[in-house]
Amino acid sequence: MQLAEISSVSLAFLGSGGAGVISTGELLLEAACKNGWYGLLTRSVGPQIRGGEAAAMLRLATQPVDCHADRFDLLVAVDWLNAQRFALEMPLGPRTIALCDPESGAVPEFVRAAGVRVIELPLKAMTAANPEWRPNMIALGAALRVLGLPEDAARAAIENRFGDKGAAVIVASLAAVKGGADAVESGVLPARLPAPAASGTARWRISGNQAVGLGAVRGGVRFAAAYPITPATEILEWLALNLAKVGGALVQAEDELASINMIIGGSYAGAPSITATSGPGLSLMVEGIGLATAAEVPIVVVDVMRGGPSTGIPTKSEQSDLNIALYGMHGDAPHIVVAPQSVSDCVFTAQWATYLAEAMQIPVLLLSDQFMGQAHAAIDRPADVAFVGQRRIARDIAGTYRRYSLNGPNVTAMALPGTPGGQYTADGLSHSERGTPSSAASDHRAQLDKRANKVHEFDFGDHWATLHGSGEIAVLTWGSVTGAVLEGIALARTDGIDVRVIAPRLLLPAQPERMAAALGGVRELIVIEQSHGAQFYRYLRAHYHLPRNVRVVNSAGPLPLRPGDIYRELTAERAA
Amino acid sequence: MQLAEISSVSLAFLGSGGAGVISTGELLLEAACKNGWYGLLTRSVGPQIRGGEAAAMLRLATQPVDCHADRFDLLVAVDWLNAQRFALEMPLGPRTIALCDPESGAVPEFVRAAGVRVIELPLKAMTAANPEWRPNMIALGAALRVLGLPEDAARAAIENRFGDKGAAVIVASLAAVKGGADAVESGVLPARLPAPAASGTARWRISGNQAVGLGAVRGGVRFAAAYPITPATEILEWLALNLAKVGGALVQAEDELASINMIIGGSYAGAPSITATSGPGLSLMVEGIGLATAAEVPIVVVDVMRGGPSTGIPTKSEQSDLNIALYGMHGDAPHIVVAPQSVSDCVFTAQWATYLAEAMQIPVLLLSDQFMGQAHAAIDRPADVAFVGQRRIARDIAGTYRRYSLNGPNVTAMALPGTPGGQYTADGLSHSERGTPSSAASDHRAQLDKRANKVHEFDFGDHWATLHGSGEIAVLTWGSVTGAVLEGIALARTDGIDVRVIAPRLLLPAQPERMAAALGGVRELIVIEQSHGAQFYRYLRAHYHLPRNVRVVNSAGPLPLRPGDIYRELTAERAA
Amino acid sequence: MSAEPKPAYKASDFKSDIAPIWCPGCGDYHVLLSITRALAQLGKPPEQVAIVSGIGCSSRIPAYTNCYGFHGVHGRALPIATGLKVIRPDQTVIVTTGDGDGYSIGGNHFLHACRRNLDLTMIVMDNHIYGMTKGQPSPTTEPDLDTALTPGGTGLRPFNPLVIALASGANFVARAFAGNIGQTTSIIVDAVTHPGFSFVEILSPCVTFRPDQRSWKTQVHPAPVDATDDPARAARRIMTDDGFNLGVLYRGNRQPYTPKFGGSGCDLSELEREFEL
Amino acid sequence: MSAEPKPAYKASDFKSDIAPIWCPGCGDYHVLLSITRALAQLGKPPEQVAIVSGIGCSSRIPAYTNCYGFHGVHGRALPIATGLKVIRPDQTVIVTTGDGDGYSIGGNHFLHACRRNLDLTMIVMDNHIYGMTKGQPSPTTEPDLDTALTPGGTGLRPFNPLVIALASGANFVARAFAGNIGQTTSIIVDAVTHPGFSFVEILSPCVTFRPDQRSWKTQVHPAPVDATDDPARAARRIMTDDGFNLGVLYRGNRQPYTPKFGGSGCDLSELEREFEL
Ligand SMILES: Cc1ncc(C[n+]2csc(CCOP(=O)(O)OP(=O)(O)O)c2C)c(N)n1
Ligand SMILES: Cc1ncc(C[n+]2csc(CCOP(=O)(O)OP(=O)(O)O)c2C)c(N)n1
Ligand code: SF4
Ligand code: SF4
Ligand SMILES: [Mg+2]
Ligand SMILES: [Mg+2]
Repeated sequence: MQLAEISSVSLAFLGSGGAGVISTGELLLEAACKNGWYGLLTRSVGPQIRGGEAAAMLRLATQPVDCHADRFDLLVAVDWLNAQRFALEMPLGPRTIALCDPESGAVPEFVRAAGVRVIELPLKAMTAANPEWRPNMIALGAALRVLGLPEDAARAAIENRFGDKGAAVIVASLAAVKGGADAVESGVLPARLPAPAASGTARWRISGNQAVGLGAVRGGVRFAAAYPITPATEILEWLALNLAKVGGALVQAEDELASINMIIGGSYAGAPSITATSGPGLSLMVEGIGLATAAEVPIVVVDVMRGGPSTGIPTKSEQSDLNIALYGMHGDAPHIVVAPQSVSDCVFTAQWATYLAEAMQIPVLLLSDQFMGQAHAAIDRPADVAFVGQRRIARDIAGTYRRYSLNGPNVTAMALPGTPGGQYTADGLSHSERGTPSSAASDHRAQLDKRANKVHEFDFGDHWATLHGSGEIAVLTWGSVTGAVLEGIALARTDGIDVRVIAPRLLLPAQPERMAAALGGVRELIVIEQSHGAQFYRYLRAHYHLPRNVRVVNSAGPLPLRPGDIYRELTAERAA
Repeated sequence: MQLAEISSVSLAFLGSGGAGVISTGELLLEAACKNGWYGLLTRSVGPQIRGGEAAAMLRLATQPVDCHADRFDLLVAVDWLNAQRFALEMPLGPRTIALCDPESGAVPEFVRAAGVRVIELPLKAMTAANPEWRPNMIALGAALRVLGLPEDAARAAIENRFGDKGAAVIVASLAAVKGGADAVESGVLPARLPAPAASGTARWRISGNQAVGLGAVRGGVRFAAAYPITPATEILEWLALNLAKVGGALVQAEDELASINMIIGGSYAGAPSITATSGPGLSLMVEGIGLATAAEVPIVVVDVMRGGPSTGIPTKSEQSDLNIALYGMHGDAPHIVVAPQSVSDCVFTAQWATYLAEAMQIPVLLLSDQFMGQAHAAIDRPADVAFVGQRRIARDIAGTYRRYSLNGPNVTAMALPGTPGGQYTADGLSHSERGTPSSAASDHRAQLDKRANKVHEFDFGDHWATLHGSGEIAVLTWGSVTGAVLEGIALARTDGIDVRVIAPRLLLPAQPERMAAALGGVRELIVIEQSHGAQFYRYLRAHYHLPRNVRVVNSAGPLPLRPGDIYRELTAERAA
Repeated sequence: MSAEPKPAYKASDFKSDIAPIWCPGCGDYHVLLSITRALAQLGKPPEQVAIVSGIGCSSRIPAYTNCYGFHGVHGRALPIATGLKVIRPDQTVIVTTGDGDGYSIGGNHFLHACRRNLDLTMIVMDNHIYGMTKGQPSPTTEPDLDTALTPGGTGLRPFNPLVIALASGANFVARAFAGNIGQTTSIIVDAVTHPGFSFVEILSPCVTFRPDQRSWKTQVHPAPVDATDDPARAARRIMTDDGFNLGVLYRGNRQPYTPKFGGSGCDLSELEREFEL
Repeated sequence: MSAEPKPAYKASDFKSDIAPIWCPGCGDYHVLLSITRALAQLGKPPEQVAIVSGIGCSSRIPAYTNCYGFHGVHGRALPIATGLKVIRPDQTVIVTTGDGDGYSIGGNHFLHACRRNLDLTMIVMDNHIYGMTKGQPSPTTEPDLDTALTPGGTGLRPFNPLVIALASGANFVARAFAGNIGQTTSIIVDAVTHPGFSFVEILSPCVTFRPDQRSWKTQVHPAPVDATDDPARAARRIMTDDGFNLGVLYRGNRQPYTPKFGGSGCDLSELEREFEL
């Protein structure tokens, strides 16, 4: 089994805190990307805030990649301090090459056990000889050479990054890169990246969290309220800087109870509004989300999922907030749940989420996760799409204004403060058409119907899911796991196994007719997700008719699923 | 169709605020009950805090009753002010008798439209003649006579209630009751309550909310933290008074975030602990519940459900917090969800909930609702059961203490503060056996397994559900709707339709094997619940294999389901 | 069009057609009247005023006015008002809340709204009780009040919201009594006019659960000294007064917070530059 | 058994074997040392002490001690400590938190814990920043600190936790500096010993996100006057000091709150009486 279809190489830089391996990874991604390749970079660090061990894990490819590969081809260790803790995150094999300096400590057990071929890179000696060379720059040069990239590929990236540190730093860095390249032989790596094909679109380097911010602004968001939390903070930080540029604003809140209610206020006042958080913060927001449902105030709430329950593992990915996103509100509280499937898809899905919120005057939850949120990817510029929030606004109001009118479309025109004659009180109590509190069964049921129907009537179109292939075996998956699944079935196809993939981007409301069509002719279903409790599987059972023959692969975080895991599930299925 | 099986009469007292109709209802319930009958009393009031219209709705019977009947037999109006707003809550028919004073306003439309037989009760004239008679006492007397109860039946109840107001009040009240009785004829009512059969057990008058408090204390609860909310406050108020009597304590918290965390602290310190709230408060508690799951701290959280979403209808019942109770926590957070089925069952279920929490060191959510929580019922004293919280405690600790040990039973011994050698830090972060924060996949997955397995291994026994009958048609229902369902199928049986009822008291963890056995041979399934979003039905689909032929009767609040509604569904089913 | 000297609005222009559900005699009727009178005096049309509340008897106010309103969830009126005001600085935004909604569950937002100092007015109808849920103690309840939830009393010292407001940075602090409609109206006008976060505590009796508060009308009296602009002095005065001093007690001169808006804004494509390689 | 004059415990008896994950040079190392030294001086065995925290770098403290501990969720340390102390008044209960955990998300519990005045000690490691989430402003951050979340600064006046503590009813208020281990230790001993709710604000530099705080060690100085028992005076002093006065600033004499327990309690059947007819 070979990764031939993807033509990618995978490598990791390892080192202790301060060794600068993360920047090395970023520089390499930028370099490869500027030279026409695509790629993905994720980071792993120890529990320390600063100064602990760190790893930059990269995959470079001739086409976009949304997940890591099954094995690393190259490991470059600036030192081995506490590297053992990355053992599970870093699958290695006999075809892996490790570049390291024997003077920087013994090769850790997991590297040796994998049968990795160790090649010496005399970092200590080189920096002793050239005190202005930094070991991570030497490592970068060595990696470029081993991968077969010209060391000059990194020049622009280095100039860009160290521009404000002065010419001397740039010169020293370039020299170190050259030194590193010259210290190793090319051709040691069995895998090799073919020259990139030219792409018609501009190439971007972006993280999933930045992509969510950009998509939201494209969709019309102009107000955000923020309470920081790992791994969602970068969305808020991106919005803080960029909303101001487009005439919007971000306010830091005292807690998540405040942030959710601030965006309800901002949206009531007329601005498409967003907040971003992770599981613990979402827990504190569910009361506010229910209020937005009842008062029909559009908002977008992003949850970048991390390991749970409770504080869990803040820096690692999991898909275990599905339940709370789908069902976490008290009472019958219709809302929308969407989930992007890759860094690139974060742009589209966040834009679409904003559009949906505004179109239906409803809260939309967007479920991203730590894996794609904090990954940096080199991608094609995401296409411009027409989804821009267009709220039904009441303008020239004559007669009694009925905010929650039952005469006409279920999405009713909203008066914005300042509009004469449109004064009404938005309310979380059961209410009449005018918004006046009412405990009458008739009002209660009519407004429950209105809120449910506006969602069920809406045509969500083809974006509801990614559909791929047409085999009798289907995989149902969602979110960032989709990337690995698509690669896994590509591998299986080389074995002649034809597998269909259905990955809903729209989780709520369920789309039973579309799903039935997508599942037509499926004999065996494999549900693949990253939660301990098989939350996605239970959700599918609750809302869809599934084939009789279902297998569930529910693997808790924090380790990501890889294409080979999927491939093994598919071939095991066949063998069984 | 007759309510022959139940032998009950239903009546309502109506009046404006201050008219005292609620006390009239309470006195009548007490009187009937002291004389050997069973009964149920619910109240309905306008939105005003004080001074609005009010109704006391009673059903008196020769056996325990858990729901209202389909029609009222008797309506006693002290006045008709705004009575129209009770129209939907008060089904009337041509066999209904209304006692009222033509001088107190016109008979409202809904009463006239139902063809009710109106009988005059000259309240104004009588109070004019006897200024010390209160109209509601006259009404009580009239009701006693019409129902065929001796007016002396109320003597003890009146003496009990007005004891501290002095002898004159008692004398006047008894005179007014006598006057009221004499003002109407007995025998006007087509239905009549047979004399009660003697019961072996003591008779209690208790509300569902009081019953939850009592059950919890029986189960061992000794600490509560409280933030008031309708319709749960009475649980907290009962506990405030009574915990102190049994060596426990209640603390009023500043909000629900505090109350949930206070009981986590109290339970960590060793006291079985509880809080009670309703939907909006539960929304604020989900983060804390997740912490209790992760840190394995036993707690009981009662949610007395009201109309939702958001602030909804605080004073009316609904079963729409099922979703948040089952799925409202972020991450994979195993916990227990139980639901009592009647006022009497509240005692058992709250006691069992405490036992389960302590046995598994886990949060237990108890879902009651406004209907049974605020209903007053005359019942047999609930049986003593052996379920008393017994936590596994670490006592003589030698060597390293492992709070979350993976060697041995999944429920691990908990050290209480003060125990030498047992010091550990409880943590909501993913952790090792000792409780030390860890982001290692192995620790994360091992502890997720531990927490899931301790629940799945537990034997919940026969209390998991109420099972009744054996027909090929089955009704699946839950909570306070169960009472109406059981009566509805009793009605259907008189038509020769044999229907099975399965009402799970344990909602989480699901019990697939027990459910499969309970559903054996079922050809048609009717799911009956009080939520707009069919939350129970979706839950059943997610967790159980249901027969192909399923019909869902999901009726949102605030109107309760009545036996006749169920009967009609069953007979419609047959006709179809 | 023509500049008229006489007021353009009457109090009734700010009253909605919805009948309040309050108990007869509740202090909140007077507060509603004072608010509508103050708004008439302020002279902005009703659609340029937004009133935001949480949950409680006092929080029912928005729908009884003819302004834009938001009756949010319990304790969260201030964050909603914050979002509203940030997006629509042209609106007059008033928060109407109670001692439970504003000081107990909403205490954190109270602290931080004072500190944030947006140009908002917060009016608290303080009746030292949770009225809506039928009589549980609030943070301002006396320690010995016997209630079903706290038999024999809480044993806790009531807290002093005016001092908290000052300590947290409110820019205007006043105390009023619901029954003094004239004074309350003018304090509200003053509070709304004063820049930054204005805090008005109104003693508003709950006749149903605190019938003893009927005596408040004999206990209140005007503050013996004028407002100061020294928060330390104001705090000291309030900490040592009898709790019934009425009037404006502090009038600060901190600049109100105005969030940084980017004006009309650049083209979206400019945001994309950072991603391009 | 035999009454020994010399201390029964060393600071190391209160230290666990878990290595802190703090950055080298973080002020919290010193706070941990001061706490363990203070506990040794207080002389109760480790199992009779419970340390409760929320989430943040500072909130990591419990597991680094050898006491009972609870590392709860963000902002909720005080309620957990409240439940614990109510049930186990025999335990010494200390809350260790940060300026984000204690004053931002946890602000409401801070207010109400001061007011409730249980016999607890709250230690806040204030570094004017959210350390754990990598450098966002907290309520005590200076208005002009440029951060990614607040480019150009928040524009908000930092709030004064000591004044809030006083205004809300804390019974003991002190300020310490992490680097002064001796003084900090004795303040903690004093705080734990003083009845009721004791509040200790410790300036604890975040070397990573606030390297400028390295200068704190030259700025701090002993408070020029002794502690007062007059909260109004203490508030005024603190409102006008430079923020670097160290020492015990207020020592109140309110009775600590003790919840009403029913002693060993009656038979359960007594509770049933009210239901019997
Ligand atoms: C989250 C939540 N918790 C509790 C409640 C119940 N509740 C409604 S109003 C109220 C207290 C209101 O007190 P206050 O603000 O003083 O208003 P008042 O009725 O006295 O004017 C409470 C506890 C709620 N609606 N939501
Ligand atoms: C509900 C919730 N919101 C946000 C977070 C993220 N978070 C963790 S620690 C922290 C701030 C901690 O600041 P502080 O208390 O000052 O601690 P420091 O790290 O500075 O010592 C935040 C926002 C969280 N864990 N939970
Ligand atoms: S309960 Fe009290 S606060 Fe509420 S309306 Fe009645 S008098 Fe007013
Ligand atoms: S980030 Fe700051 S507060 Fe956190 S450990 Fe490092 S220095 Fe200490
Ligand atoms: Mg109040
Ligand atoms: Mg901090």
